[in-house]
Amino acid sequence: MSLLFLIPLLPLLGFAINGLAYPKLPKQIAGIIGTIPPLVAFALSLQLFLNFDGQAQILPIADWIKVGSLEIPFAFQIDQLSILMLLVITGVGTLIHVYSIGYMSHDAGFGKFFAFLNLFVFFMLILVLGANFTVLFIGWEGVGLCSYLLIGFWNQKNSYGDAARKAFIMNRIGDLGFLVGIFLLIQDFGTTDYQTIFTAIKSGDYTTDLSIIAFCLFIGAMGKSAQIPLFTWLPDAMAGPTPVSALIHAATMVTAGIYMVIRANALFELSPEVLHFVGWIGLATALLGAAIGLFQNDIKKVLAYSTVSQLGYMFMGLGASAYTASFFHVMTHAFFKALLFLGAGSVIHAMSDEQDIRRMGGLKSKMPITFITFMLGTIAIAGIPPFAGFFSKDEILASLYHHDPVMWSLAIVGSALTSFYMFRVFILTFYGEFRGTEKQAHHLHESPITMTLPLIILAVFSVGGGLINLPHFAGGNEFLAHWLAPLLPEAGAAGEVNFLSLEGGAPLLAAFLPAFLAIYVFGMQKSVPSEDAEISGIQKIIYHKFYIDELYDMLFVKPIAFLSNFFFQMIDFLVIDLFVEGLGRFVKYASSEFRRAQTGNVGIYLFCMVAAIVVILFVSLKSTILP
Amino acid sequence: MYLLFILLFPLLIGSALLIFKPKNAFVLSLAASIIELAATAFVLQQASSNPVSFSAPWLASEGLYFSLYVDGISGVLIGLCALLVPFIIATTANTDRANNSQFQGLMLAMQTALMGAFLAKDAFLFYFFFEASLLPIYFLAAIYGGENKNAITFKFFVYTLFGSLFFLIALVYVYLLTPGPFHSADIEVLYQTAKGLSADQQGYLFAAFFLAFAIKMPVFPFHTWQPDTYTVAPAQGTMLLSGIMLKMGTYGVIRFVLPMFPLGVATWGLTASVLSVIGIIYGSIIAIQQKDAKRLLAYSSFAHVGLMSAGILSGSIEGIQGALYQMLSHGINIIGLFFVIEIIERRTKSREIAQLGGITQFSYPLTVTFVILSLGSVALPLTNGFIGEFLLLKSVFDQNVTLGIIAGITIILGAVYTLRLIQKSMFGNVSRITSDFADLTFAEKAVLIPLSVLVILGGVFPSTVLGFSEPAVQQLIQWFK
Amino acid sequence: MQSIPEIIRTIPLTHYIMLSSALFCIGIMGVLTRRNAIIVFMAIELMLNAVNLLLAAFSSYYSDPAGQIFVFFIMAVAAAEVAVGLAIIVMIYRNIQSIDIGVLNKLKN
Amino acid sequence: MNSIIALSLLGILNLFLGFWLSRKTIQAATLLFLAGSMALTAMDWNHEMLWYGRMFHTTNTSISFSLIIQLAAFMVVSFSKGFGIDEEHTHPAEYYAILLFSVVGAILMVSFDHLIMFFVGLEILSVAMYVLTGSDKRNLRSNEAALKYFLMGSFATGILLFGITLVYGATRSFYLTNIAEVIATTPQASTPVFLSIGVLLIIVGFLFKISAAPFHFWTPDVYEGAPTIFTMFMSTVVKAAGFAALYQMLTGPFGSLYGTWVYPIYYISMLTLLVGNITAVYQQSVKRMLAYSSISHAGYLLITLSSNQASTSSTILYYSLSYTLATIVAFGVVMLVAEYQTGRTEKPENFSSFEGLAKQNPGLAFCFTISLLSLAGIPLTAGFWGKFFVFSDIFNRHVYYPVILAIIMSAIGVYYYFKGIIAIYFKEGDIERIELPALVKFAMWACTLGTLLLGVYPSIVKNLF
Repeated sequence: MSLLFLIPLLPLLGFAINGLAYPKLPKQIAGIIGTIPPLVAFALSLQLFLNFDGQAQILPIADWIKVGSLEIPFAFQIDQLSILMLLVITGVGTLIHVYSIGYMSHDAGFGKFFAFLNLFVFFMLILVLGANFTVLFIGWEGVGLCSYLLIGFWNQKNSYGDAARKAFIMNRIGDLGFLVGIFLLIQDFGTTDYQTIFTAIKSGDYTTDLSIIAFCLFIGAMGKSAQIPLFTWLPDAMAGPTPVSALIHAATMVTAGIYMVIRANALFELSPEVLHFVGWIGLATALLGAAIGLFQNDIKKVLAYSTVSQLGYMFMGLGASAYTASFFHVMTHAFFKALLFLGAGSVIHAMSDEQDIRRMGGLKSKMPITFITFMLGTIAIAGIPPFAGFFSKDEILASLYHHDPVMWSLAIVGSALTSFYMFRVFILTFYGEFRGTEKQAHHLHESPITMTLPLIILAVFSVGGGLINLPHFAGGNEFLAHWLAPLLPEAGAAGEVNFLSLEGGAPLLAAFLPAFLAIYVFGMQKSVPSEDAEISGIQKIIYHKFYIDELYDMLFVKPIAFLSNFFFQMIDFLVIDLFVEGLGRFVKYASSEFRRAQTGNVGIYLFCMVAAIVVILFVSLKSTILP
Repeated sequence: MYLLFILLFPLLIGSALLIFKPKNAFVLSLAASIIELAATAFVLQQASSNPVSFSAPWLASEGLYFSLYVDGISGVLIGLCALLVPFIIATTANTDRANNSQFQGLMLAMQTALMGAFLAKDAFLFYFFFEASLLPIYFLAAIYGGENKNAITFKFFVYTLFGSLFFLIALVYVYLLTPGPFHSADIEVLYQTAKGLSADQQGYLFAAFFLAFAIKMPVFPFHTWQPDTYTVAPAQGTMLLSGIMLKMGTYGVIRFVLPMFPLGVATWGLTASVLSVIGIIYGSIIAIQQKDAKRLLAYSSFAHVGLMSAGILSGSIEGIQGALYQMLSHGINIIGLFFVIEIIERRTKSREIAQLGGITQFSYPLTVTFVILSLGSVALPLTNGFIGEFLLLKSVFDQNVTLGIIAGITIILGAVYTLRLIQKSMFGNVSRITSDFADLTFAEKAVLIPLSVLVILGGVFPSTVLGFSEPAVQQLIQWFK
Repeated sequence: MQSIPEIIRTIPLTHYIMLSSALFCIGIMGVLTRRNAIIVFMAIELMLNAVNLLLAAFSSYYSDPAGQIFVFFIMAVAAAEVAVGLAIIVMIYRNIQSIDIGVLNKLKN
Repeated sequence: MNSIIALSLLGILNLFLGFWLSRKTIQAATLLFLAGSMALTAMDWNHEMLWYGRMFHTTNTSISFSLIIQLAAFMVVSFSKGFGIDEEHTHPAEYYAILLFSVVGAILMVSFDHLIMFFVGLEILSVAMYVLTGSDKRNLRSNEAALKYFLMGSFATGILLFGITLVYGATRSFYLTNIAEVIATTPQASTPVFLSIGVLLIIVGFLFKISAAPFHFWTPDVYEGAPTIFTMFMSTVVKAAGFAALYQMLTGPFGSLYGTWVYPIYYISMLTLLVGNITAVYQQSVKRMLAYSSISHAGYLLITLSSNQASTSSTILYYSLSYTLATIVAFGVVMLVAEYQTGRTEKPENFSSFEGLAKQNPGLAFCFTISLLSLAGIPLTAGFWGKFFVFSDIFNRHVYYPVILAIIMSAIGVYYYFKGIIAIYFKEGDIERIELPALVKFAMWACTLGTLLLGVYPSIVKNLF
């Protein structure tokens, strides 16, 4: 346990070294310095995992904020949930660090990149280790910062910078909700410690309406996990280097929202209407993401939207209070989505930064490893048994089936879409003949070992990840469920699934049929998506993401800009300041009037004196003279 | 006795500089300010155990005493003042102002005035320094300022003076109610006396006091002097104004308004905090579209101070503690940011955000420090800004949910304008005027790097300061709870 | 009251007050209406004489010499004033060949 | 009180010295005389007594007033250079003598206990002033000023005298003490109407002397027309004496008539503040601006007078002292700069001719700034405390409107005083170094440092009373 504090500390050190020595340090050393910390952290977490006695532990590190009755310590909490998150973060993190050594080798900002990655890992670990909502909030905002830094990593391009700012600001909107939630918690419980709060909730001594708190916290989750309406930043976030997309915008950060909800399940369980809301938001997001994903031609954009929709699934699971299922999906998704991104990265690397699948094709011969791993990833995400994705998604669907059939059926549609567009991308990228330029053609090559190795490892997990929570019918023992049980309410776990029933069959069909369709359309027919110009009708609207960005621009960005100028030029200068200046002007004017009295003529002066005397005498004597 | 030293020492050196005009003014003033810092640190170390005080008859026939003291509250502020001035002086290194003995002398004189205001235990002594501090800063701004400086600095002078005159008469009013034959203006006596006043008396007095401080801070709608003045003043003047001087306003509210007029706060406090919150949003929104970087920072400072005053007016311990901490953080962050702009202006001769860009390619250290300072000012956790804003927002939220949420929007808008500033200046394509941007000199690093470190330390170890001020604040709250 | 001479006692004090007040007001009117410096000055002298008369009256009624002593002082001082005043007027006449107070309005806002 | 005799004799002596000695030596001699008389005056400190057949009454208050007056005269004399346009045609000895005589008059005014003495003192002062105002014989402005001052002054004297007479008629005495007790003893009903008429007329006479609105019209013109050195004298000595006398009158014999005279004073004080400050904003000539500022300061003093507190005397004293110090420096700088600028610009006394003064003459600029700040009542200077005492006096009466007005007015005051500061520091101009005689330098710095000292540590004076 004593080594626990090393887990976040090491990445921080890596960040410090790489960050301070950035321009000078040679790349190889920087790469190693950057990769060691997550690796060691992973080892430590593993050791933590292996000899964990099932007892949640609080480790106070130091006092942080201490004002009056309010005490917010730096404290870490070790329990089943955080340990698993540790493993995912450090594990996937390590792989992606390794991958980045190869991927970023040509980049000038190599050292800086690793510094940022380490910083991200640090904050992510703080997020999951924190023993109270405020420490969680540190990580919460910290990962936001890192995603900002990494999205805008190639900072010469203004569009990238805009994407980065968009991400940060949208997260901030969510964070405000989260902060309000924290304030409410403090108001009610006088603290933000998990244990105090949850025990209080369980024992039922609270005064305020918990659902408001839960709702505020969920707003934070919306921002962080890119749910409607705060999801538009995630696709833009693909501006960052691909490893970043894999680590931050697929595997870890975006799942923070789910982590938080699971962490606070005691709270959410007691506010069912919020849970309901969560479920529907998740569903809407899942469908929207999947729909948009159908027609995207940028390989990373497709993956981004699929991430959005997968996150939607996780929230749906939470909505059905199938916490285990959601968390299961978090983990498997971490594997296969990271895999897919890294594969895409490897493709992009080979295509010398070409991302449009219409320019690709026939890569399977040129880069076999990437091809195979990517295929496995695709199958996994499509939910085809017995791959990881199948089990996790199936659990969510199963729980939905019992929770709310309407949701369930819509979710099935979503998963059908998913499987379609994933295979579309897969086929268009690796089959058919090459559609790129000559230059790209003879530049094509398989990626170096540093990149392929992580692909292979992740591929293994994507295939076998299902074992973590293998259901009984598949001969498993639902390890995850048992592991997490102490933290979770006794939820009606999905019973035995009968593959011949609707409940069991529909998901399978939804996985297989679209896949075949995609293979037919793009594989056999060799049809290629049309150029942007030719896109039209409903497809065009979807292709342009339902014009949601434009909508937000019109609703928020433009009005605020206008307001800003209006306040500045109108209110400040024409109203307030004019009044202030006006006073001065008035005095000047009065003065120029007053001075006229000074005519320089003695006669008038004397007259004024006499008049004044008369007035004085009259006023002060009228009482005595006049009766 | 130490207090007398830390009060008068800068003035001593400053006037020496003004009179004898030595060649190496920079070294002298920097040394002086550092000695001052050391002495202050010593005093604070003493004050951490129990308040240090000094008193001598000043105008005994009127019951006015030259009495100074350092408790948890004033300690934070003299600490701030003593800490920032060396940095501010250091920012003049290698410029034509470095050995300009007049400039340096005025800055040191300013430090004495500020120290005095924070140290004063006698209300009139406070007023005395409160006003006196206007003179050096006025001359700094009006001699070394930018275009149209006369009108702007003059407006600033008259405006603030006008406000503080109301403070003066209100003060005289309370002072004359203190037990005679020799009245007293000792803060505690004033607390006692003011408690006895009727609600509407307190209302008027609250208005008069708050007006003065509101203009100083400034609070909406008394702010129109501020952006102009910040923009036109020389960088160091702006740092003094925004880093330390506006804290006299917030300090005044904590020290006088809250404990003296609880009933007044009860009646008018909400109105005042609404104004402050309006200021937060108003300032942030204006900052979003600013073209001049300095003016943008001016408005951001306006927004931040609005949150402070709202938090203070909530009267809760979190509010006051948060305000104290935020004064410290804001001082550090804002002078750092102003210095960054100053550096850019020195090299490119321009503050037009639109004309800048790509600076990070020429100066990595500048970018890093700038980003850290900005993060501090957008209150990212583990930076000093977060502690203050967290406590302040909480206090406002506890006082009034709606206000709290509206005030909370600042964390969004703050990110909007700050990130815009970073993006347009540091990142993006290199522009014509940034194409030959020179990296930071040693002196510039020597200012920016320590400040950035302070930003982080402040975010990680707030308890040192909070613990220092806690007892005094508790005591203060006893006066009006 | 014995010491007050018969002749004075026949006229009540109020008459003296009335008279001198009238004189005084005439003086004021003169000051206000005339533009010639000399005349204005004479009017002022008239005011002083009104004062003198009143003082004399009071002092004789109260049989208190102080009033009459005051009269002498006033006369003496008035003489001094006349000297200075005439000097000033002459000086001005030398410079602008006029003593019309209306002409003198170089000094004004 | 022996100082009046001493000064009179010395003045005459001065006239004779004029035949043999040069101006500088006479100036030195005059300073010496004044110093001596100040010593004589100071000797009576804490010996409250009556002089010369109970006609004078020296108290610490009166003594300190006469000290202030002589101090002012001392400074004025040390500022004095040539009189009028050219040295050789003017006879400095006479002017110095007249100055001494007028000082005697002023001292009479502050320590009289008998109305005749008061009248005599007032007239000595006034007649001397008429002469000095017109002393620049060939200058039309000076002539005009002299005539205006003379006509209006003697008119005011007439009114004052009438008032005195009426009071005499009502109380049968010229002794303040007797008047006081007569008024105090006789019941309101049986006091003749013309008593209060008399009182009011006397007050009007005073208000003229201290140039309170609407009796202030002479002030700007006379101040502007008169040679600056004498303007300096007028604005300090005459004002101080006037206020001292007025205070003595109102609180001594007429103390029990408070109800009669307080309202006129109260309203007139506000009117004076208004007129003085507002009109000053417009002025282009520094000298004229200072004239209006002296009017507005009269307003502040009247406020404290109307409050009639125990502390009023010390307030008036402190205020007069701070005002005197500041005004002397201000007019002194105006004099020097105007002298330098005559011939260079057509309006040597305007703000425009002060532009860029600080470049070559930092010392001069500094003193000027301090004096203006003190007049504006900014902390660190004596003026601030003056205002502070005024406010606390009036507050003690629980009267607030004049204070509000005074506050606003002093903010306006800052506006016009800073016009000067802005001109000398922040405007471009080409004024070379102005060489100052040692005495002038001494007087200027003495006043400036005095102002600062009083500003930082007011109790050294305030605690005297």
